[in-house]
Amino acid sequence: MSKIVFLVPLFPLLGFLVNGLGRKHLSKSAVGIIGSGMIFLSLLASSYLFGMVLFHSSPIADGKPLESVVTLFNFIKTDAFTIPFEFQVDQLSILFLLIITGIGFLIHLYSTAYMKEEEPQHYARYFAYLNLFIFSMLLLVMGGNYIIMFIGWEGVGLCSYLLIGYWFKNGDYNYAAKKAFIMNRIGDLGFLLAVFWILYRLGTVSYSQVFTHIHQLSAADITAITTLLFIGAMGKSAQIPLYTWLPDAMAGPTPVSALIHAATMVTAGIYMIARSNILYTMAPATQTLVAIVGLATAIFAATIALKQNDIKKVLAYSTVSQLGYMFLALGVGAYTGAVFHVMTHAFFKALLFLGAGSVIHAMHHEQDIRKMGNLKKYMPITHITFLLACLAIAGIPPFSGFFSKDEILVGAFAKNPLYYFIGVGGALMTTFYMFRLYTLTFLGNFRGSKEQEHHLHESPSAMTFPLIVLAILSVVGGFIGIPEVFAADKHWLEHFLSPIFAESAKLSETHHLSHSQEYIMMGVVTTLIVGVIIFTVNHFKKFSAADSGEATGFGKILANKWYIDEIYDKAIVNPLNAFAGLLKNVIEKTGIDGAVNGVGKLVAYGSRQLRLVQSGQVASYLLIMILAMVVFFIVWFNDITITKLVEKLF
Amino acid sequence: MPIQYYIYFCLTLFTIGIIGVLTRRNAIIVFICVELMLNAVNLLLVAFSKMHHGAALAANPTTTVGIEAQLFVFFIMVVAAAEVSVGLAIIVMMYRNTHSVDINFLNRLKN
Amino acid sequence: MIALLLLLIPLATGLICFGLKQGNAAKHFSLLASVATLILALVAVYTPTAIGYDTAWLSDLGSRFTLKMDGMGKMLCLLTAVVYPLIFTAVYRNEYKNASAFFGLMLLTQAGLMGVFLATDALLFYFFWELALIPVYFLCSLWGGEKRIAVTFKFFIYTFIGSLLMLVGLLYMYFQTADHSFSINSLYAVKLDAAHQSLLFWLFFVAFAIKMPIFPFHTWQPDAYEQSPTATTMVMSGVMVKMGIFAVIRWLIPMFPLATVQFSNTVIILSVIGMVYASLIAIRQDDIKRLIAYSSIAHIGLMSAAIFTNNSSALNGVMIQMFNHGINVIGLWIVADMIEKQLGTRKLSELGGLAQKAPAMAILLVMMALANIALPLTNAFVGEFLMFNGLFSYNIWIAAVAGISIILAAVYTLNMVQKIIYGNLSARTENAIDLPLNVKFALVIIALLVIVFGVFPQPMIELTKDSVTALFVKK
Amino acid sequence: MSTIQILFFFLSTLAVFSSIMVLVSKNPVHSILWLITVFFAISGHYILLNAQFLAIVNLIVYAGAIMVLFLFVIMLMNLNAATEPRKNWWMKLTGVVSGGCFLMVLVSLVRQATEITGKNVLMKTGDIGLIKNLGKTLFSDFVVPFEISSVLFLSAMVGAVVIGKKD
Amino acid sequence: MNAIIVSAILGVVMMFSGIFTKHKSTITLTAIAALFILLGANLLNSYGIFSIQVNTHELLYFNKLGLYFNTILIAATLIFVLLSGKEIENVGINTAEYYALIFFVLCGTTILTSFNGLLMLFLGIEIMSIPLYILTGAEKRNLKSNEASLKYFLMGAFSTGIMLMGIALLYGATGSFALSGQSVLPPSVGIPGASFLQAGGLILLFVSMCFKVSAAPFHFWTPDVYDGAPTVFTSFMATIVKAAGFFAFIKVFDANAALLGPSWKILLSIVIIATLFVGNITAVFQRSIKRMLAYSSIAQAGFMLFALYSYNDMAYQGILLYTVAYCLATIGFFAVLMKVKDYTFDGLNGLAAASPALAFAGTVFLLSLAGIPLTAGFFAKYYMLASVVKAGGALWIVIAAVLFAAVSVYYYFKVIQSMYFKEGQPELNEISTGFKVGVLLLAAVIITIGVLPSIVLNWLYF
Repeated sequence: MSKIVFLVPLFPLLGFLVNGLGRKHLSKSAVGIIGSGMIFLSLLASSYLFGMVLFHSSPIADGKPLESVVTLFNFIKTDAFTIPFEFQVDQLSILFLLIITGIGFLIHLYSTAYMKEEEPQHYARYFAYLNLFIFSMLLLVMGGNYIIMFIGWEGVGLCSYLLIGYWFKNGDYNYAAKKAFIMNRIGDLGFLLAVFWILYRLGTVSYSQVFTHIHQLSAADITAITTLLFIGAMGKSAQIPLYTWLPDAMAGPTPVSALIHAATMVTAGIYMIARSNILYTMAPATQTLVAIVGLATAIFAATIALKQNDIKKVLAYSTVSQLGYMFLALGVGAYTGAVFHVMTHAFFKALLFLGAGSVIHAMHHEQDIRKMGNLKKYMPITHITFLLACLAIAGIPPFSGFFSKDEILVGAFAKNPLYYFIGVGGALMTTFYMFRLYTLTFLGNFRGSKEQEHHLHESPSAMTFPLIVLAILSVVGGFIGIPEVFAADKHWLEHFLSPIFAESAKLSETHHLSHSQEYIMMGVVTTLIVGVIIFTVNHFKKFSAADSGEATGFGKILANKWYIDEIYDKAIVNPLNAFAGLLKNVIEKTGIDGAVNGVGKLVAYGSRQLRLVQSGQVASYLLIMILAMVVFFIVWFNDITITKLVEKLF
Repeated sequence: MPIQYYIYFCLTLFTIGIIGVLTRRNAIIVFICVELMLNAVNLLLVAFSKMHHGAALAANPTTTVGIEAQLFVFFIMVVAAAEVSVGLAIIVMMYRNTHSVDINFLNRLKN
Repeated sequence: MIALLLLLIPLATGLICFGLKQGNAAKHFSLLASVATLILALVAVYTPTAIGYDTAWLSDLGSRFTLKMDGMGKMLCLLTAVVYPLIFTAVYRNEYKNASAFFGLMLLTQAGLMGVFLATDALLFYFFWELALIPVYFLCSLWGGEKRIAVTFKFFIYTFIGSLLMLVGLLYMYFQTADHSFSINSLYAVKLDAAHQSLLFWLFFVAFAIKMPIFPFHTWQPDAYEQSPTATTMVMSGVMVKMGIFAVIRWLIPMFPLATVQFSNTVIILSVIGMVYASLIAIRQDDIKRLIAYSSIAHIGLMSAAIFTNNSSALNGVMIQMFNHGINVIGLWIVADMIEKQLGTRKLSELGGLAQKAPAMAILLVMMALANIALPLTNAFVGEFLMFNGLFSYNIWIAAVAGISIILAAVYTLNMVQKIIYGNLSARTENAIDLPLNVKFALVIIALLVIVFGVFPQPMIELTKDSVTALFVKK
Repeated sequence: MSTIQILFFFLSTLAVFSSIMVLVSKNPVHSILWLITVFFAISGHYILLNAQFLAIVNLIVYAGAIMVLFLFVIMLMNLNAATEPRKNWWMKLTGVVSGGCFLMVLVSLVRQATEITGKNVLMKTGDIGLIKNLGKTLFSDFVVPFEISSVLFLSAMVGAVVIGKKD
Repeated sequence: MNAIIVSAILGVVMMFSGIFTKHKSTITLTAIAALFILLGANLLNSYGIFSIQVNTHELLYFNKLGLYFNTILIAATLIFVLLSGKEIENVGINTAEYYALIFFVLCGTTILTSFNGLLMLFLGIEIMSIPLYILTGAEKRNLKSNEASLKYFLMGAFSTGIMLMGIALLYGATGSFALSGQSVLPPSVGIPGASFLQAGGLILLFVSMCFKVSAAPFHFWTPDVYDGAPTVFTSFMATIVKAAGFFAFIKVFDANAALLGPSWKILLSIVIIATLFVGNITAVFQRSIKRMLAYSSIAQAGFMLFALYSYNDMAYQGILLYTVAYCLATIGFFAVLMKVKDYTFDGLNGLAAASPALAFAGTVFLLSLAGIPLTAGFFAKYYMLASVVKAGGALWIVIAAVLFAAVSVYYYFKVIQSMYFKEGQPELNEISTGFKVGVLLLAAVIITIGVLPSIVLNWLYF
C-alpha cells in the first residue's frame, strides 16, 4: 500500500515541476496533457487505494484498515517531541482523495479548453498552479498529523492566492488574492495555536496518538483546542466572520472557482473537523458554536445571494451558505451528513460553476445575468446540466442534494427543532436564488448585445464532457446514502465511514425520530421547494432589461452584501493602518529614535555650554580653582558641616 | 610665641596674595601678588623650622633640626628669582605686541 | 587547525586584497577566497568531533587564544561561509570605486564574524566582536548612501557603547573567576549571587540587545540597512545580527542563570512588543530596504523571545532559524539591490508590473517572500514553528500576541510582492530587464536552500543538538 | 607683653596693612613700594626668628633685586599712571569672598590641628639660621639640589634671552 | 643620576651648538645624536652597567620603575624629535635654544622620576615648567603664543604657590620633607590617618599636582596653553611633560593617599569624573583639531588618574602602558597634523586621497587614542579599568568611564570621517618619504603593542 500512497501526491508534484520549469518550452497541448494526465494518474492511484481500503476495512471488526498510517521520514525531531512526515489513508481521507482527484481531473480537462486564449507561458503557469494545488490538497487530506495537514492547509491557501491573482495585471484581482490569503492567515493562527496546545499537552500531533490519548486532556483544553481549530476552519471554509474573501475570490478563472472555491479547498475545514470529530464530540460547547455559526452563515449568505446579479457571485454566496449547512451538520454531530454533503455539493456546485464558466465563455466574459437570457436555445448541454444541478442543490428528490441536505436537516431537528426550521428557510432561499439565476440565464428572452448573441455557441466537448459527467454524478450521487426511512441500513456511506466516527458515535446518543415524522417533514419541505421553484420561474421569465434597475430599500442592503466589507474596512483595516502610521511616524521617529538622538543632542548641548566656562579669563579660572579647593576641604571634613565650621572660627 | 599666630599671619598674607591674583588685572601686579604668596610660605616655613628646632633643642643642644626648612626657603627664593626673570621677559614680550599688560585683554584663546 | 584556518583565510586574503591594484583582480580573488572558506566550513561541519585550537596569547592577562567549534559554532560558521560567496556572486557586476579596499574590508569582516563564532575565550571574543564592527563602519561610510556618514556613525557609537558595557562586565567576571582567566569554562564556573548577576546580566544584555537588535534598541538598524551598500547590509542582517543571539546563548545565559530566570519575562515581553511593533511599522513602509529591515527586526524579536522561554525545542528552533533567516533575508536583499540598481528607486509606490518584464525575478521574489512569511515547506517554517511552540508553552497569551505578527508578516510581505511585481507597469519599470545571470544563480541557490531545509530540517537540528543539550545541562 | 610680642604684632600689622595697600593702590609703582615694605616687615620677622641669613637674602634678593627689576619694567612701560581700568565690582567681590572662604577653611583647619597645640616658636635664639650652619648643610647635604638649581638658572637665562631679545 | 647630569650637559652643548653652525638641520641632527646619548646613558644606568655615583643624601633615589619610566620619556622625546624636528626648526630662529630647553625639561622629568622628598619634587617641577613657559611663548610675534605663555606662567606660578603652602603645612605637621606617609598623630588619638595640618598640606599638594596634570577642575590652563603654543611644543607638553607629571603625582601619593582615609577616594572620584566629563564633553564641539586634542588630553588624564584610584600592580603596569600608548599616539598624530596647514576639521577633508600613508597612520593613532581593540590604546585603558575593578567596588565609576570613552569615540572618529569620507583638497606641507616611513613604523609599533602588550610590560621585569 505504502508505495501507492506516495504516488498519489507525487504525480501532481511532478506535473507542477514539469509545467512550472518547462513553461517557456512546452507547447499548450503538451502542457494540457501533462497537467490533466498527472491528475488522472493520481486519480487511478487513489481509486486503487480506495479499493484496498474498501476491501481491507470491511472484514475487520473495528474497521481500521491495516497500516493505515505510513511514515515517509521524520520531519521534525527534537528531544521534546517527534513530528514524522506521515500519511494516513483511511475511509475519510480516501473519500476526499477521490473527490479531489476526480473532480480535479474533470476540471483540468475543462480548463484545457477554457483557458485556450492564454499565451503558452501563462497557460503552463496556470496548470502548474493547478497541479500544485492538487498536491497541497492531497497533502492536506492524506496527512497523518496536524502538521502535515497544516502544510497542505497553507499550501492550498498559497495556490488559491496565486490562482485568484492569476491575471496579475489587474490590481483588483491581486487585492482579492491578498485578501483571501490574509483572511486565511487569521484562521491559520487559530489552527496553529490549537496545534501548539495539543503538542503542549500531549507531546504529539499524530491523529492516531492524539485521539487515543484524548482522555489526558481536560474539558477546558478540549474546548479551547476545538474552538481554535474551528477558527482555522472559519478562515479556510469561509464562515462568518471570515467569509468575505470567498466572493472576491471569484476574480480567478472560473474553473479555479469551481475546483478550489467550491469543490475542494473550502471543504478543508469540514474535513478537519470531521477528522477530529472525537474532539468535537467531547466539547459540546464548541459544537453548539459550530452549529450556530454554520446556520447563521447559511442564512446570511443566502440572503445576500438573493440580490446578486453576477452569475459567479451568486454561486459564491450559495457556496458559503452550503458550507454553512455542512458546519451545521458538524455542529449537530451529523458528521456523516456533513461529509455526504461535501461530496454531493462538490458534484453539483462544481457543475454549476463549470456551467457558469461555459456560459461566461460563450458570452465573452459577460457575467451579469441581467444581460443574459434564453441561452437554452444556444447551449443545450450546458442548459440541461445546469438545470439538473439547480434541482440537485434545491434538494428535489431523488437528486443528490436532497439526500445530503435531508440528512443534515434531520440531524439538526434531532438536536434542536429551531435549527431545523431556520435551515429549511435557508433551503427555500437557496431554491429561490438558484432558480432566479437559472431563469434569468437560460429562460426568457436574450437581453445581451447583438454581436454577443451572434457569437453564442455551445462550448467544445472538452468543456461539455465534464459537465455531463458531473451532471450524472449530481443526479445519482445521492444514492450512496439512502436514509433508512426508505430502506433499512442502505446508508452505504455511513457504514463506510463508521470506523472514523465510531468513537463519537459511542459518546453521542442518536435518538432517531419516527419514520412518520420524517415522511411529513420531507413531504412538506419538498412541496414548499417545488412551490418556490414554480413561483420563481414564472416571476423571472418576464424579466426584461428595463427592470434591471438598482435595488432599493432592503434589497439595496442585500445587494450591497449588508455592507460587511465596508464595515470591516471602517472597523478594523483603517484603524490598524492609522495605528501603524502613528507608530511609524510618531512613536518610532520622535519617540524612540528621538530619545536615542536626544542623548546625542544633550551631549552636544552640554558641550556648547561647557565651552563657555572656558572664558579665557585667568582670574575666573583661578577663582574656580579656589572654590574647588574649598569644596575639597569641606569634603575632607566630611563629618563637619559648614555651620560647625563657622562656630569653630569664633 | 605660639605657632598659631605665625600660621594665621602667614595664611592671611597668603590669602591676600590670592585675592590680589583674583582681583587685579595688571599682569605685573598679579605677579607681585604671587610673590606675596611665596613670601608668606617662606615665613611660615621658617616659623615651623624654629618650632621643630625648639622642640628638638630640649633633647639635644647641638641639633640642626629644622635647618632644612630654612634651606628650602633659600631654594624657594632661588626659584622665585628665576621665575621673575622669565616672567618679566614674557610680560615685556606681551607688552611689545599688545602695548598692554591687562590680563583681561588676553582672551583670544577661549571656549 | 580547521578552526584556525577558517579564521586566517579571510583575514589573510582580506589583507592581500588591499594590496591588489585593480578592482577586478580583487573581486575574483575574494570570490575564490570565500569559496575556499566555504569548502573548509563544509569540511568542519562534516567533521563529527568538536574542532578546536588553543595557544598561549595574553598569558599575563589570563587570556588564551582558544577557538572551539560546537554545533552552533559550526552552523554559524557555515552560515558565514555560505553567505559570502552568494554575496560576492550577487554583486559581481556592481562597480565599486576602490574595489580592492571594499572586498578587503568585506573579508576582514568575515574574519571577525568567524572569530566571534569560534572564540571560547572571553577577551578574544571581545576582540573579534569589535574587529567585525570596525570594517563594517568603514564599508558603510565609504560606499553607502547619501546620509551614510551620520547614520553609520550613530550605528557605530550605539554598538560601541554596548560592547564597552560588555567589557566592564567581562572585567568584573574575570576577577571573580577562581583562576583569574577569561576561558569560557572558568567564567561558567563563577557562581554569583542574584544581585550581582542581575547587574552584570544587563551589562552584557544591552550589548547583545543592541546588536540583535531588539525593541527598543533597534532604531539604528533601519537607517543603517537603508544607507549601507547592499553587500554590507546583507552581511549585517544576514550574519551580524546573529552575533547578538549567538552571544546570548553562548555567554549570557550560562554565565547568569539566576538573572536569566529573573529577567526572561522582561526580555520576552520586550521582544514580543518589538515583533508586533516592527511588523506594524513594516506595513506602512514604502521603502523596500526599510521594509525588509523592520521585518528582520520582527523575526529577530521572535528568536530572542524564544531563547528565553527556557524550552529546549524552542532553542532548536532558534538554532536553525539563525541559519535560515540569514539565508532568506539575503535573498530579499539581493532582489532589493537588483531593483535599486536597475530602476534607481526603492519606493514601492514607484514600482509595479515587474512580473511582466522580469518573470524570473518575480518567481524568485515570491519564493523569498513566502520564506519570509514562514510558509510550510520553506525553511523558515520549521524554526518559527518550534519557537512559537516554545513561546506557547511559556505563556499562551504572549504566544497569541506574538502570533499576530504572523498575520502582519503576511500583510506587509504580500503588499511588497504585489506592489513590486503585480499590477500595471509604472514609468520606472516599463523598461526593466530580467535578472542578470550571476544574480539569478545566487538567488536560485538560495531558493534551493529554502526548499531543501524546509523539507529536511532534521540535519540542521541534529547539527546543533549538542549546543542545545549543553545549555540545558548547564542550567 | 614682652617686646618680642610687641614687635611681632607691629611687624605683622605692618605687613598685612602694606600688603593690603599693595592690592588697593591704583598705581603699580605704589604697589611695588608697598610690597617692599612688606618684605622689610617679613625680614624683620626673620630677624625675630633669628634667621639672619634669610633676613639678609630676603632684603637683597627680593627688595633689592627683584623689586628693582619690577620697577624698571614698569618704568619701561611707563605704567606709573593709574592705567588699569576699573575691574567690575562683581569680580572683585567674588574674589574677596572666595579668598575669604579659603582663609576660613584653612583657619578652621589649623584650629582643629591637635598636633601643634601648645607648641611654641623659638624666638631670638637657636643658631640654625646662621650663615655658618646653613652653609655647612647646604654644601654637604643639599649640594645636589644646589647644583641642580643651576640648571634652573640656565634655562631661565636662556629663556630670558630667547624671549627678550629682539629679532 | 646619569640622565640628570648628561641631560644638563647636553643642554649646554645644544645651547652652544647654535654658535658653531647656522644650519638648523645640523642642529636637529646634533639634538638627535644627543638624545641617543641620553637614552644610552639612562639605559646603562637602568641596567646597572655604568652609573655615576653621587651621594644625594636620600634626596634622590633611582629604582627600576623610575629609570624605566624615564627611558620611556626619553625614547618618546627621541621619536618626537625624529618626526617633528622640521617643525621645531620652523618655529623661530633660536632652534639651538629650543633644543637646549627641551633637554632642560628632560632634566626636570628625570628628577621627577627619581625624586625622594618634597624639595626635589619642587625643584623638578620648576625645572620642568620654566623652560615650558618659554617654549610656549616661542612664537614671539604670534599673539596667541604670547597669551598662552603668559597664562601658563601666571597660573603655573600660582599653583607653585599653592603647592608650597601645602609643603609648608606638611612640614609643619611632620617636621620633615620626606614622603613618609607616616601619620604624626600618636595612636592614642582617636582618628587614625592624617592630622589636620598634614591633611591640609596633602590636599593642597593634591590640588597643585592636579593642576600640573591638568585634571578638572584645575585644567583650565590646558586648552588655552595647548592651543596657543606652537603645535610642535604642544605635542611635547601634552605627552612627555604630562606623563612625567603623572609619575610624580603617583609617587607623591603612593604613601600618603592612605592618610586621607576614605575621603581620599571621594576626592579622587570627583576629580576623575569631572576630568572625564569636562575633557570629553567639551572636546565634542571643537572646530580646531588642535584644541580638540587639548581637551582630549584632559580626558586621557582622567583615565590615567585611575592609577591613583587603585594603587596596585595593574595600576603601575597600566600607567606605563598608558604612557607609552598615549605618548606614541599623540606624538604621531600631532606629527601628522602638523603636515596640514589648516588645523580645523575641514582642513583634513580628503586627506586619505591626498596622502594615504598619512591618513592611515593618523587613523591608527586616533583608534589608539579612542582605545579601539588591537591598538595599544585599548590595553592602556583596559589596564586602568581592570586595576580599578581589581581594587574592588566602584563599578559605577568604571561604567561612567566607558560611557565617556564612547563619547571620545565621537570626536576622534570625526577626524577619521573628514580624512576618509569627506571630499576636499587639504593643503599640505612638503612630506618627506622618511617622514611617511616614520609614521607608518610608529603605527606598526602601536598595533604590535595592541596585539602583544606583554612586550612592553615584560621589559619592566627584566
